[in-house]
Amino acid sequence: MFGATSILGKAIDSQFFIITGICVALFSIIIFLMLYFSFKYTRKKNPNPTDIEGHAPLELTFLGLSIAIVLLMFYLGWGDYKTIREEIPKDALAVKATGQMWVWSFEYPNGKLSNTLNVPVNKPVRMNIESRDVLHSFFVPAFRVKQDAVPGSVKSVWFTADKEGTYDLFCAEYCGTNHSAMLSKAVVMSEDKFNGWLEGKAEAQAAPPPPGAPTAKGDAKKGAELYSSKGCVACHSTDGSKRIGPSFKGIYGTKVKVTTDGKQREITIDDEYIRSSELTPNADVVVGYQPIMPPQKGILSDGEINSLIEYIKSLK
Amino acid sequence: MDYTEKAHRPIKYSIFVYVWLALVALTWLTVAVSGMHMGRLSLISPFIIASAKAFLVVAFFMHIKYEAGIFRLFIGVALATMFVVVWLVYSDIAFRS
Amino acid sequence: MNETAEIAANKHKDYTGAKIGMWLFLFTELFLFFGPFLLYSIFRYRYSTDFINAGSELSLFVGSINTVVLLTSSLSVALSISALQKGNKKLTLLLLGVTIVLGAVFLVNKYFEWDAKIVHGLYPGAEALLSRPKGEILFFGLYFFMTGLHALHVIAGMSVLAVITFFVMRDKVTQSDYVKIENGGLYWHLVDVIWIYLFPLFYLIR
Amino acid sequence: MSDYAAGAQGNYLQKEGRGGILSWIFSTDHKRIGILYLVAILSLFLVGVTLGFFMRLELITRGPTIMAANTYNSLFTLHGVIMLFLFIIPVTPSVFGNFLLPIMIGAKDVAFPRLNLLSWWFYMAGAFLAILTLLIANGPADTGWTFYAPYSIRTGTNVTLALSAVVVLGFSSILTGINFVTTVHRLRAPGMTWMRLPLFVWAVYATAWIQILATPILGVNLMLVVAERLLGIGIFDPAKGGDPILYQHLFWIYSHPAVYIMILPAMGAISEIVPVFARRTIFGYKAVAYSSIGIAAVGSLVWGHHMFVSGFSYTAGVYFSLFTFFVAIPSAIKVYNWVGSLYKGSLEAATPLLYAFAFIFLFSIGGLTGLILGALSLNIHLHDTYFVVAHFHYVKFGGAGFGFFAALHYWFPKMFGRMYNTKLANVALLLLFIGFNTLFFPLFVLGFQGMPRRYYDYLPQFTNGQLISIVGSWILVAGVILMVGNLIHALFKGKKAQANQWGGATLEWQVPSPPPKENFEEIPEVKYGPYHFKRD
Repeated sequence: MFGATSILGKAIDSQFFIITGICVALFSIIIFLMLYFSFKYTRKKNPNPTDIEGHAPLELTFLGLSIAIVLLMFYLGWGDYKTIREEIPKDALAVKATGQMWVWSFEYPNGKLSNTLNVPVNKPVRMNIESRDVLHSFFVPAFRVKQDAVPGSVKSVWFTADKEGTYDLFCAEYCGTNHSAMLSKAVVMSEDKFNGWLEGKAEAQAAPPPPGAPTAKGDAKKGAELYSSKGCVACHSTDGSKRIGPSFKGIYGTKVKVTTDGKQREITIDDEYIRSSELTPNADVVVGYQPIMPPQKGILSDGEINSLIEYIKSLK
Repeated sequence: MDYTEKAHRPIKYSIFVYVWLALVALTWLTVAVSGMHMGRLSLISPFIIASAKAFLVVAFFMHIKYEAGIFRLFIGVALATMFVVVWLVYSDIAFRS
Repeated sequence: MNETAEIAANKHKDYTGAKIGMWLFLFTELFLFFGPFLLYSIFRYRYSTDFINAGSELSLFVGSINTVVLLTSSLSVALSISALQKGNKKLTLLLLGVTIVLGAVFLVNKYFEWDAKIVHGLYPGAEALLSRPKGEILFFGLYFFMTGLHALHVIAGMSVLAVITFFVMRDKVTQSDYVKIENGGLYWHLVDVIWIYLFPLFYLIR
Repeated sequence: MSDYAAGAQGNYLQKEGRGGILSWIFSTDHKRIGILYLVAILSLFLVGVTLGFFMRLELITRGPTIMAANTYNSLFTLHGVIMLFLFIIPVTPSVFGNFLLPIMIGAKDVAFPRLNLLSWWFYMAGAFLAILTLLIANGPADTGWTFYAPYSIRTGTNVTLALSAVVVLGFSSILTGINFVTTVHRLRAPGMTWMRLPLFVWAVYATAWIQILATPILGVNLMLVVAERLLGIGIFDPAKGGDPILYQHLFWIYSHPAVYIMILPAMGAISEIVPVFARRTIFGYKAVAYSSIGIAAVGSLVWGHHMFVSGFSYTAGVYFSLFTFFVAIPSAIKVYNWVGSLYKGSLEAATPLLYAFAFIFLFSIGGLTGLILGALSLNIHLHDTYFVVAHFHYVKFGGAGFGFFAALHYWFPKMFGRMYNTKLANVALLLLFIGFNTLFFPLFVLGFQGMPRRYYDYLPQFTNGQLISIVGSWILVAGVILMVGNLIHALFKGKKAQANQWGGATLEWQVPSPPPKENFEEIPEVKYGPYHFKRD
């Protein structure tokens, strides 16, 4: 768990140990002197203190040494930051990572989509990171990389994983209720295996890119794809189990109690209610749940909402 | 012991009127200049003129010309802080990829 | 004994101290506007065409009139201090009154200007504005935020000057004890200085 | 007994006028205002501790334990808001700055006593608004104390109210700063030259400048977020062309210097305590005094180190990292000089000095781990993990918090004229010290392993570290209870304290304990430096 499994990560680790080593040494000197003086010069042992107002050569020496030490540390940290930020290899495999509340999706150059990050071993990978809603942060501790996902722009970071295996992938920038569940895995595999995966059939989790022209009529199949690609899956189950939000299973047509402007009322779940729950989710909140759903206004098109309605209808 | 403000004779009315005339003239100038299209200069000139106006207000209307040096020192501290903040924020804005 | 020591020892009224306090407060006001100024400059840099297009929709005439109004009010308040120091109470009251009226004129102009924009749907959050280019949305957002914040300061300044007028009437602020009117004047001048920079920001870019 | 005799005008605690609570909450006496702050701030500190305790407790098992995810998120937001804006930023300047600064420079009060009272009222109003977010519909803000846009624009919780609370608290902070700068410039007693100012005064003076110059930028930044929420002006909202990274700039332009608002006065208190209990002058007075100004100045240039992975420019990253390393130097100078001041001293192991030692120990860890975080490449890995959480708790709690406790135990006999039980105080310190390290040290390890902060849940590999940390929180809470209990007991039942309980040489020890209403019958003339112990 401690060691880095990327090439730059190993370099960063060695700098971590150098800098931490210097810090531990400085700390030890300070604490040793503090304790040594406080045992040597107690009031009993040394009843007559000596006033020493200062010692210019000593103080200047400390000042000079401090400047030298911090400049060294700065220099150590600078080098690899430059590599990570400014020297992205041209031949790196470009993977688009999109963060949204509260799920990651990864898109490969050939259009393949996935919710886990699969990468080949020993090949540089460039992550182009963006966000659909709020700030997120792409973080794989084992590779020692992190980069915020900022809505409205694409930020890049790169790494070369050097050991096959499955590693944790986190969201490191607080993004709301389910922030701590915005987890995924980074799977490092041999190049052959990776190529096979890349050319293989789309997985159940993966969804094709949202259609350019919104269709007016809903389509349950498209709805199912949107359900996972738009992140509904993070809060709403389809098997009746309770998550952050109500499960979609068999929900259509039933009556539920909702809170509207602080008052409770009963409502039937129909097309209209689902539509308003997408656009202004906090207007009518089902009793027993928190008003935390992010509004989808401007994120989902009318056609997409219709598809989701069809999909929810289909879950009996 | 009586404590008296030092050197605070009333400032002449005429000085203020001259300053006001200068301010109005500068306002006219800046409006006039903004009509001409001078490229980069038309971006900078309104701010040079505005700073001249602000200087006049601060120096005369706000009496800084007549006050003790400590006021100028304080203003210097505030302006230096602004300068540094602008510089550092622009180290991001100007070089963002 | 130096000056500060003298004050400490005898707890006399400390005019310089009062003015130092006022100036420090003015700095905080200055930094309050400095933040949006900085944001303005950044967005101006990124969306310069949009900003120029949006700026040309504001009335340069009204802006210039308001600038002159505010400069004149600064003159009258500066004169009122000299008048009081010379012992001319009547003139002081007259000049303070003129200042407050000019402040009101400024606000009335501002009201009509805002109103004209709002009628055309150019206000933050309006559909008409949101359909425009992003730079124009930002321009009008900043325009309303900054001139609104400035208008609040004009109102605050007018209230301060009204209180001081009252003090002058009741002889609580006099020829020998005039630090309150000086500080009130300083505040009014700051409001003016901020406007001096707001004016080119919104009206003179083209 | 003392160089500057004080007459029998009665002390500031004695009944005044009709007495009662009104004679306190409308008093313009800087000492009474200091006590008002102490009561309010300590109460809120206990609230903050409770919130932190439950946050830790929630993590005792994986998955939901005692609360839902959004409750946890509100809890850490409120913990942050209370601990930072209501406790650690105001505590040392407002309590001890108010109570002691005028006495230390030989003045009868601050420059603007009524403004001083007003800033306490602003503080209370801010506290009220912050608590109010809990009680009204939609629930307390769940954004984290940093209120990062665009999440803070989108969430349905009471963010607007929480932001208003912070803005109001900003007013309080600004007015206090204005008061202190003016007071130090104008009201020093005869002979109290700049080079004879106690180091605590230097530290509070430097702090006051940061309060004046940085706070308004935070204020306007939060006002812009409010305007985004209410009017939709779009400055930070990418959908309208805005830029969320600019929010972070404006936020940290204040909030990084705010760290120095927290730590500088605590450093000032340590600089008072060390020489008094070593009975010798401080080593390198000028270096310590100027380093306060240095920290305030350079500390204003480093805010970007919160943003190394935010996606801002590479160039900015390099600048901010360099300045971050430079700001370590004045802090290091202070630590060297405190340790140097022990050399050839005559040390008395009294409670305040022990607290000061704990401060030096914990602050050194906090400061040095700050260097690790300031290194650009390491920050990429460590940013927004528990490593950062551990680092800033070592600085803010281990540093500023323990510094405040040290100051409290040092000046308690002066403020209330009574002494606490020193044995119990030392036991409380031991509990606090052990509890603190058990709570926060494991977080360094967890952070390096990759545990992100603000997580309601965690992966199995982090379980052990979390458990050790949670046990630490129990010890820490026990320490806090013992410390506060001991002081409250002393307030009513403590032994009478002497005028100069510790043998200090600064002016506050030359007046009776508690100080008289007017501080000094006659303004003293200062003839010595602040740490000149050999008078006779």
